[in-house]
Amino acid sequence: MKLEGKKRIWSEYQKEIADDHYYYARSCIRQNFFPASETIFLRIMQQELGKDIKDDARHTTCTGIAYHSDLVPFDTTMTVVARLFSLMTEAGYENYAPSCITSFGLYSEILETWEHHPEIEARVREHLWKSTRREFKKPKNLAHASDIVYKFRHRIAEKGKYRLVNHKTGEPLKVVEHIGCHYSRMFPHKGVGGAEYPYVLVGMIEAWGGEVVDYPERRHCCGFGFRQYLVKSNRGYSISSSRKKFESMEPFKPDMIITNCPGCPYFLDRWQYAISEMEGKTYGENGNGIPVLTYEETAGLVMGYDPWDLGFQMHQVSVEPLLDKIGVPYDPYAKYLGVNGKFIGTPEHPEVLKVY
Amino acid sequence: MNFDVFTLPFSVGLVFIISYFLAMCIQWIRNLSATERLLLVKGIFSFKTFTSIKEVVLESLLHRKIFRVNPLLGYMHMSLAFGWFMLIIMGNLEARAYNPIPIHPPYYPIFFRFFEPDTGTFKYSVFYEFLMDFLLLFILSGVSLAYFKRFRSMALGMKRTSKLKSWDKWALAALWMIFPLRLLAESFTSGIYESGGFLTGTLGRFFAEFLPVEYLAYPAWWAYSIALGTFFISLPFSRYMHIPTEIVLIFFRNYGIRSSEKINGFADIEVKSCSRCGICIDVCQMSSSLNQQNTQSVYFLRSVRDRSMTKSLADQCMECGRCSQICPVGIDLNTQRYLARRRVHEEFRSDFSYLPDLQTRKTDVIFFAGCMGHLTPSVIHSMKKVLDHAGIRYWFMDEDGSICCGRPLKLAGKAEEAAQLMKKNRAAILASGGTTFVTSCPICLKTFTEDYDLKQMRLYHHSQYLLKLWFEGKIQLEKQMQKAVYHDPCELGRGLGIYDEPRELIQRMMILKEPENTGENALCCGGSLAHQEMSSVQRRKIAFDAAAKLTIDHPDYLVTACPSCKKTFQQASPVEVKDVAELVYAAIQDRGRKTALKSREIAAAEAN
Amino acid sequence: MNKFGYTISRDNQIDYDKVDRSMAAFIEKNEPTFRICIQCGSCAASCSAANFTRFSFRKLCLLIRRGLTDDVQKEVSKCMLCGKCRLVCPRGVNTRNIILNVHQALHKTTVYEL
Amino acid sequence: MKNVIVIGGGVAGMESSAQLADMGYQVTLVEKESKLGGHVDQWDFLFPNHRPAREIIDSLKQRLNYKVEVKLGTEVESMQRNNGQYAVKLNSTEVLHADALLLASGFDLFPAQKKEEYGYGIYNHVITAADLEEIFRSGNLRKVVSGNTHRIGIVHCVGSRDEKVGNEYCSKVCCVTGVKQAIRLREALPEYEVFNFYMDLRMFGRYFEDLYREAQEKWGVQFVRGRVSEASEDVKGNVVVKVEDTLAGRPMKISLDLLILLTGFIPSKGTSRLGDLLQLEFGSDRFLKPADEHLLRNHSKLEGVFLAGACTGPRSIAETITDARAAVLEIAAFFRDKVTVHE
Repeated sequence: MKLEGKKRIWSEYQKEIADDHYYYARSCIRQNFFPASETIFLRIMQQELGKDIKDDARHTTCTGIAYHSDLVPFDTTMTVVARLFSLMTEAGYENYAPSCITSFGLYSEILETWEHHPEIEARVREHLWKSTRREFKKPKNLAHASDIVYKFRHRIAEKGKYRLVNHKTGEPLKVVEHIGCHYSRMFPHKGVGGAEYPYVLVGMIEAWGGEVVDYPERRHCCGFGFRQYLVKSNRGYSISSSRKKFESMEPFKPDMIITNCPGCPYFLDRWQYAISEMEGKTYGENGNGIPVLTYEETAGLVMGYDPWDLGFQMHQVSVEPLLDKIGVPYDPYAKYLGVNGKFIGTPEHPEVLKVY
Repeated sequence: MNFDVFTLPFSVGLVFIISYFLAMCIQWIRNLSATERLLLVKGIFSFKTFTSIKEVVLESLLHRKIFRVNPLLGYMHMSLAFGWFMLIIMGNLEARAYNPIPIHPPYYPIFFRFFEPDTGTFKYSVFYEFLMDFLLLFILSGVSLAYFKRFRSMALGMKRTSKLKSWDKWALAALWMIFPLRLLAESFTSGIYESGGFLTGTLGRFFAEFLPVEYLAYPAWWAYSIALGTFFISLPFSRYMHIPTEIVLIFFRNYGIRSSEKINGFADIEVKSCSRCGICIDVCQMSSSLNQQNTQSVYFLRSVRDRSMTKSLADQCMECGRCSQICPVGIDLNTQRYLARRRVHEEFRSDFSYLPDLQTRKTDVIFFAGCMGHLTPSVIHSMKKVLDHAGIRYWFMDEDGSICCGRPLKLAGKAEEAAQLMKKNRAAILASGGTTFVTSCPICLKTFTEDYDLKQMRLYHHSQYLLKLWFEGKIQLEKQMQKAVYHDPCELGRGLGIYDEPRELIQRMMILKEPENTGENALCCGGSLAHQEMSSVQRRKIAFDAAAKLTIDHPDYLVTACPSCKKTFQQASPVEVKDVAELVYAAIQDRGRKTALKSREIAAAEAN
Repeated sequence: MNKFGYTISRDNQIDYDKVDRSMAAFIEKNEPTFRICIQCGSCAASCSAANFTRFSFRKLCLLIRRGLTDDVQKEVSKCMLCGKCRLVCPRGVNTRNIILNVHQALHKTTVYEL
Repeated sequence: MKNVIVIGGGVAGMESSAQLADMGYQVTLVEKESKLGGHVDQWDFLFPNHRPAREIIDSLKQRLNYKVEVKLGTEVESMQRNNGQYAVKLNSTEVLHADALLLASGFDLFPAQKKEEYGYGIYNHVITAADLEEIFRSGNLRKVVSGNTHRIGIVHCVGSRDEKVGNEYCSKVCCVTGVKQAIRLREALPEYEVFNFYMDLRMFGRYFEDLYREAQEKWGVQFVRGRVSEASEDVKGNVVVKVEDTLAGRPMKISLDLLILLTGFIPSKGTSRLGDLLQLEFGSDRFLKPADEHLLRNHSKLEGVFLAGACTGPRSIAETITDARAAVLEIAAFFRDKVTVHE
């Protein structure tokens, strides 16, 4: 692998990311799957970096999941998105920062469509006006939340307590990065580093001391694929895709996986359990899985936040081995205590996959 | 009683070979099926035994067939076989005449001169002395030819002679030594006693002049005995086993026993009957055109005997039948190949469960083009037109593609697999209620005739059927002044014995010329379905050579009656290649045109 | 295993690093014309068996090349050995001998006692 | 005496210069590089007969001797037409005058890194066909293969017939180059399997089909119909390639010691620049457009400006030489007709 070659490509795919004053659009599913991620992002942005970021309770889905499942027509989607933009405009913001990759892709797609077809934009404005009497300005800057973390990755590293390094050996951790398909596949220039060698997560891993694993199935989909998972009879495709990735990364012995998409960490995390149950196979060391983290969780980890505040207890693949490697202390007995200190119950133990 | 220790090698050898041969005979008979054994029992007490004896004399002793191929070579074989045989008979008579006791030990007549060196005393002794010397000379002339052949085989008309293996070398050396040693032993003894005939006596006196013959005679007798013993003992392991085996072969064959789809005792007799004379090498086109000399029947049978058969050896044969045709022993070589292929392709499994039951149609006449026929559409077209012209109502059975007749699979040794295909075709044929089956493909016809059990139907090659139509007056043919040479397809000619009908047909349309290799000796076009390993280049070479020979007199057409031959020759022939059916169709068209012209003329004349 | 109401589907991808190439090597050795197939499909177009079933000699060659021995075994049994393909092949591939060798390769016997 | 400036010192420029000089014209050959020979000077052996490329260049150079004024390391800055003559200003500030210009500015190889998914410049064992020629010349082939997989892949149509990189045309000579290189690889590395991943094999020239057959028959080169979709590197550093075997109808994954990209032709920077300077027309493929695709293949739309070689599209060496000679004839005819007109 020649890093210079990648650097050359990265230099070709740079995007503008606003410095401050973001209008934050949360993801529909992330709050359930990895509940602490968005909270951590806001905490880091507001408390650690002192940025102005608006977390607006009024906003809705962008319809992305329904759109990609062919359930909602594009016109409807554009009108819903137009309302979200109008909320941003009303709140006095110009920099739109979605938490979800599919939303980010959809916003990019819509903005691109409007740029090439102003008549469609006009029609959508009309639809929005007719249905809600709202008007909007298009965002001046559209950056995915991971773009923003990428932008401030060095400051996080400076402020942080830990690095992605094995504290016993001093070796950098081997980190697999997985980018959501909708991040840059459709519009390579809208993602940091482009579509083939996306840099957004690589930049974080490098800044935080880890070593990136470039494995053959890096480009392959995590397996969500919307209809592949949502229709139960298709789930075989979904899990097979994830399995293909695991099989491909396994020889590299990765310590963790970092993702920037709502669906990817979920499928990469949960399918490890399903595969272990169905085939008796695990991909980490000694019967463990490979911990799958969102970039916010990783940032929180670097910052030294309490692991249970980062929501690791909600992961299927136990994160404890990773915490041990980095040297992050944790209280095993506090794992299943809620915010109020009350016991929230422990999940059933899988048959094959080791959990702690 | 006369005995000397030097006779032991001979005696041991003789006992060994007789026991071995008897054991073999028992084994062969045990490996026959019950029906075949019944044939054997019935045959022994029939006229067939006499026929067999006659054939043994003609073939095993006189080597008539080799004589036909090559007189000098025939003489060589005859002098050895017949001469030796006579030497044994006459030797016995001589011994009996001299010493009329009921039973002699077997070595006594053989070494008669040793035991009775001074024999000028009994009745006819001069006659016997002369006769025995004459026979010895006769044999020695053959042996010298054999020496000569080994070193200069071309002189005997054989371009190639079979290569030897080590047991063969032992046996050959022994055989070559036997008669010169007998000559020496008898001559030395005659030299001591001043006896002997015109050969041994003269030679004996000549040797006595300058050699200590009294010391040399005894060792010479030893050597003679050892040569005989060695020959007998190496016999079963060498090609010379063919000598006794061929006799059994002749009897069994005359009793109606044949090698068949399963290996039986007879197949083994055939294998061991091969004398490795090598005549099959020269007639093989893979030898003459491709200079390939390790696959011919002689080598093939040797591998069967040595149990070292390989796929390659079994599969490298066009099964044109030219070697069977010329084999002096009359071994059914194509069946031998088939048996070998059966074995080497034993693991080959087909699954034809996908085949549907064929659609059938009520008809009297069925026309079947065959797979190859479909690659020569002009033949099909001609047949359709001619049949229509003759007013024949027929069902073109494989108009929309066929199930293969099964012959190619069978040629690969896969009779059971082929049977699956045959079953499908047969059902459709029988369901049609037809009585006449016409095919353009000799390969198909061969298998329809032999394997399909269509006794209720008359099977025709299209050349036969077209001739029948002509005889019935349903088609008219006119003779043109063009020259045609006819190539006999292997499967049609040697395979099915159909030689005359295509010729009769052609003669009614053109001037038919016969090439040098014709009829039973016809060449193969090279397009054989039986050869599984030949490359296209090799095929083309055979086709070019064959076509060149066929067209040496520059005919206008090279006519054949097989789609595979036609297709193969098309790439190689300097003159246009036609199927008989195409000629017939052209003739009909031509006649039609002339008739139309004539009627137009008449009409014009009438109008005027 | 179907534990959750779905199964992990096997990859349709040919993993060339894992397939068994021995049959291709065996056939190349015994029938060198196997190498020169240009996948034109004349054989399949003229095939007698293909009138009745999905059989393609062209594809068979490819399956051998790609080491998909199980598929080869399934397919090869359909051939009737009629030899039309041999006559139409523009490259002179000895089709029938390839079929015979496939059977040989499947069983790996080389010297026979009769 | 008539004056011709030939721009570009590759095969087309050298051949036409020599021919023009033989015909008695005064010829100046301008080449931006410090030596003559163009791309061909980089190649090792040529298709279809494995002849050393050196021979071609040496022979062409020999014919230039003393008859043509060669200006190396020289670029054209501007061209002006005055009174039927072209004033050509060079970067050396020298100004030349010519009665006719012959553009023989050729092609560049498609920059392989633009096909990001093949990882040229990123993966250690992904090289271009041009790199391979250099490796052949240096004799270091064994050093660039790891021996892990004993397999080498050659990808056809890199930067050709590919809308995604904006080149929809066929570069014509890559197919046979791929076959030639496959044979050379098998010769040099007999224990390696060589795979050609192609979309169509276009063996258009004489003996090319023979070469293709030789590659299959003698060298056992494998041809897989399918465009490589992506390359990556596995844990051992092998190149892992994904391709659909379109004839089997199955995707395929294969790891290789070395992946060779047959990069296509694009108009050279010089060709584009000269075209712009003279305001010539370009075809949809961005190569220079001749005045007539059939009858005036060496004429530009400007009087006195002629075209030869790969500046009007991908060409083999033999075709380039033929084209250069054709251009010379056109120039001669142009001078002859001009004389007649003036009289």
